[in-house]
Amino acid sequence: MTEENRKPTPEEKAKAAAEAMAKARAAKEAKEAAAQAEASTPATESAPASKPVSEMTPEEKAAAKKAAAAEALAKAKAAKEAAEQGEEAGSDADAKAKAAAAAKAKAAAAAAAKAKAAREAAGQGGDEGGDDAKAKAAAAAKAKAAAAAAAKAKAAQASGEAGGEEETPKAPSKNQPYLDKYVARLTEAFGADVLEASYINELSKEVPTLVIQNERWHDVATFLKNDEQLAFDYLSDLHGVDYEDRLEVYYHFYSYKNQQSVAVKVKTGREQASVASVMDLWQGANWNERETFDLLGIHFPGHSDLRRILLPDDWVGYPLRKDYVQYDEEV
Amino acid sequence: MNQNILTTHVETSSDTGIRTEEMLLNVGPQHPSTHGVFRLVVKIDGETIKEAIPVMGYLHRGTEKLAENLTYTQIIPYTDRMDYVSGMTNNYVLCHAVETMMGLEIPERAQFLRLIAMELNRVASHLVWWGTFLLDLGAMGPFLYAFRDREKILDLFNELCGARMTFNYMRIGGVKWDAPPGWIEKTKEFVQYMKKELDSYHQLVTGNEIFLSRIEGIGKFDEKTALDYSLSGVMLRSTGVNWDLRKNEPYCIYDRFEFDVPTGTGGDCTTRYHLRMAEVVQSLRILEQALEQFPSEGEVLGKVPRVIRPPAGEAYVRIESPRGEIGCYISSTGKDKPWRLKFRRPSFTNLQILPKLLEGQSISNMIAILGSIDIVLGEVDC
Amino acid sequence: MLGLAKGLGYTFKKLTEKKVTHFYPDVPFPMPPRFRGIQHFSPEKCIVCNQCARVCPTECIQLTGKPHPDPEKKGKIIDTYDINFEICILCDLCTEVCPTEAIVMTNNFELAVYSRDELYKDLKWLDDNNTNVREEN
Amino acid sequence: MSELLQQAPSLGNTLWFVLAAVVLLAVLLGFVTYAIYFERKVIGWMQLRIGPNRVGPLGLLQTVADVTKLLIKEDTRPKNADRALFTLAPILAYAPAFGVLAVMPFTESIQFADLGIGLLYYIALSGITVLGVITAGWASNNKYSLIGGLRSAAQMISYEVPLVMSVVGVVLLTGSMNLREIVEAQRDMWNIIPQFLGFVVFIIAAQAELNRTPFDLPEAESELVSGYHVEYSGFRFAMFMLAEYVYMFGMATLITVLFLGGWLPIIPQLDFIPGIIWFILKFSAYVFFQFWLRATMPRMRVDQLMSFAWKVLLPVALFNILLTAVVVSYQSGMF
Repeated sequence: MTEENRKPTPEEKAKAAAEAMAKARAAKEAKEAAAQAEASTPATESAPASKPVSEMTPEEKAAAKKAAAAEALAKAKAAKEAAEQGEEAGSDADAKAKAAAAAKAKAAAAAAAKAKAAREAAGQGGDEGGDDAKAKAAAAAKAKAAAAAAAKAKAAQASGEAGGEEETPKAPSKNQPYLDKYVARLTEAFGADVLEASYINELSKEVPTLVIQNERWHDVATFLKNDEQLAFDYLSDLHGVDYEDRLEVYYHFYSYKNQQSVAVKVKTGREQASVASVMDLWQGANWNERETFDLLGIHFPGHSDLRRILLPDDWVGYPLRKDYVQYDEEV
Repeated sequence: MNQNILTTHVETSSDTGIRTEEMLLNVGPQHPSTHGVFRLVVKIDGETIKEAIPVMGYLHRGTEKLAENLTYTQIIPYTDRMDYVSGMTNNYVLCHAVETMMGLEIPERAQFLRLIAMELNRVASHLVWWGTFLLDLGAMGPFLYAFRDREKILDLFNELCGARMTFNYMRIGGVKWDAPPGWIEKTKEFVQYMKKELDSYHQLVTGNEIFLSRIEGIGKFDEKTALDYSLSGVMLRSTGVNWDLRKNEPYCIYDRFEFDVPTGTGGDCTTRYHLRMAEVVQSLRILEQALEQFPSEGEVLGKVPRVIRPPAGEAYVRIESPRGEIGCYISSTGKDKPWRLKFRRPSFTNLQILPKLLEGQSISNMIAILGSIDIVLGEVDC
Repeated sequence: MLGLAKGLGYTFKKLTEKKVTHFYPDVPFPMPPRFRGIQHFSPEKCIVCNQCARVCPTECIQLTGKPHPDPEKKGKIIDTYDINFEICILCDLCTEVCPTEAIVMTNNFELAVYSRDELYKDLKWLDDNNTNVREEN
Repeated sequence: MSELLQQAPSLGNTLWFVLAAVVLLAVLLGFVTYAIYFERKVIGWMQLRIGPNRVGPLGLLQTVADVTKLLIKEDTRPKNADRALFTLAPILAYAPAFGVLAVMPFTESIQFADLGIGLLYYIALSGITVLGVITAGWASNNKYSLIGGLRSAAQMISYEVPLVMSVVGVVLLTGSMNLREIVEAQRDMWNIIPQFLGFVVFIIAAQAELNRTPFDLPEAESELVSGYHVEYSGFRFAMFMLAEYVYMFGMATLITVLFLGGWLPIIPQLDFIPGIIWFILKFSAYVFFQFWLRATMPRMRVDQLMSFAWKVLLPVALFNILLTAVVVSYQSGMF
């Protein structure tokens, strides 16, 4: 499940590359079909249930626009990565396998990745592919089952899928009920589409993780703090991450009342990156937001004093962005 | 930097016709009591602070950016330099994050060594705080007594890992060195020595009326404010929140030892002073037990892959450093280098409340309040 | 007033207590065996595997190898080996990865010089720095 | 020596005056040099250090080296400082500190001027020092200096009141303001016993007058970096330093004379030891006490300092006067 967070980057990039190369038409079609199918499904909650669809969620919001943007964004990179990326992407028929392969290809060194990708992409019947396929099949089945159902099924699916990665389905996490509760509360208050995804982050001490729609983040944050059952009164951490195709702000909240924590992620585009400030809710967000603005260039509308904090005011660029080029190499 | 956002107010009293003017005072970055290169622009009316704006970043080294091009093992020496007064906890939080992601088993002996090192470091850190806090308040002696005893801890570290402050002691999956022969005994002796010394510290300072009257009721805030400002560690506990990650979210092997979490309710500098002193006692208590139960043999480095590659994904862990809650966020792509590494630094977060606390205080209180927050600029600026 | 008197009593007692000052430059400072000081490098042990240069967090090690002069033998021998002590943080990682213990730590730590250029130490200097070599590595 | 003052001025006795002043200055400089040395040594020992030990045997020449360094240093002056006042301030601070020593009786014979109102003269003159401090603080055109100067003004003026009030008891007991007579009146009992309350008030107020721990607010290095003399360097800084220690010399002398029986031995049987030794012993005890305080005490806060002066010290001093007056009246048979 954790791969989900990482996936869109290479996936979309790969997609763009594929388009540029005009090799992965099949993949793209599959994806668009999926997106359409999803869009037409009334219960969008099913979206995050299966991996590829969950990737589509942001796209679903503005499928065409985003795809175009991603394409444009990736074009420059596509040029240099076209050869390998396109090759792998093109060889994929299944959208999901393509995503997985591309992610892994991206992650590993070029040669190793190529081999791996080839093996995985080609050998669906191979050992790894077999497991993958199994997990995927299970996921897909569950996704279908959950299409009409609400958050619970989806969450179970999420953990089931996480378990799938470890090759054996695992018992639900001890934090699963909490996640269910959060999702239920949020869905109740804001409707289903406010959550872009929700899952248990197995790597991070099984912390329930929610991905919240950017536009409604401030309302959700207010709710997270003030709702009796959630009552997240403490902001432990706030920072941004650059995933090349998007920026994410990561929040780690803790509720001293309920002794429970939650991780929240809000995504934003790289151009005019902006996430609503939560400084009015948690004063502790003040400097963290300034730091995020300083190093990643994410704007926080609503922040009372948003200016650079660690770097000098006349600094050029945002150093923690992956495409940051030092203004003055000599220094 | 942005001094123009503070404007001073000139006014002529209607009664006396005397013209009064507010004044901007630039405290730092080179000031004896800012504990490093920290700067405060304060607007003062006489000696009363109307507004304070902290300016930092003079020690910013871009650790998080550097880390993106370093392997996990290579990052460890950099963490020593963040909170240089308490390097062991920084070492640990990074290793802990990576180990959590990889699901590594840490050998028993390594766990003990880590815990002992961290607790010794906590004592050392609180000693530095005690000394510098009193130095800020004008007493020179305690600083030297504290440093004499801290020196003993640093010598122990020097024997353990070959460095006094930049330890680079912990590794993913364990620690670099086993305890040298006789080290455990020496540490036991130190713990007994420190217990006695602590009493004499109280004799020297804790009863001093001048000292007590200076910090009484200064820098006061309540529980709600503390949570709102994301305060942690002693800053949080001084308002009555009984919260210590060692107890509440046990990591390492803290759940095996008996210790109390000192909690106060005053929320002022006095409470924080007493809490830190009490924490030293608790640390010594943990150390005593840990040294007693120290396993006689065993590996100190677990089975780890030759190249550390946490699975793709992200993790955020937090532990209790002497200054509060230190967190480490790793976003990994499955490579041997982190995609994004972020430290949640307690000094940085705790410092946020400073402008609020300073309002209406005098310059002398400013020093006391800043001292009681216990910041390390290497960590604030990261 | 009692507190003040207690404090005065404490400092007065300290007046005659044993002093802790170490006469450092006159009396050398003994470092424990594990101390991480300036590295000693023995060229004959080096197999030019480049691991130390790669693991160095600050990239302060630069080395080049040359083919073995004896054509019978395979592999390389070390040609130049420089450590820039302006940026070396003595973190011990180079000695940790070295498979042949060609680079080891010593207990020497006095590096003060009058010019930054002198902080670039070359193979010969590092080879000659062979006192107080650390046993455990 | 005071009979010189009665003579008609001539070349001879003018030379005598100058020579005596130079000798006193030399003694003072020697005192300052070694007061600083011992201050550092004593505080060092108390803090488990060994203090200065590099320059000369046992570090005895440390202060000499420090002063030499100060004298050959560049004399800097802030660009926008008030030139005239900036130059004047160290002199203003130093001259009265030196001037008060004229009336100090060190022994029965060593005294420069035997003024009938010696005590009043001392107090009047020492009040001028604060002018130098304020001037320095203002003329430096530095905010820290200014705050230091203002703190100093408030502190010194406030503490002057209890200081004066506390010695009134002594004057009442003796019936004279002549310092020599005050000492002679202590033959039977040192003033510290009947005037203990006055002594305590005096010691505290003197500490504040001297700007020393725990009342070193005007130069609090951890708050105001160095207070009023932050912009001074080289020779001018040395003047302030000198003034501070000479003033300490003066205060130590005064306290010895007023409360500790001057050159009188501790019991009459020890009369064979020369008076000057007794004087030096008592004097040193007080100076040591100052170092001791400095090694132990934290600094007070401005508001506490002021309220302490007006709400505690002044009432206590007034009560002391009342008490002494009652006792003196009783003894003289008024009741």
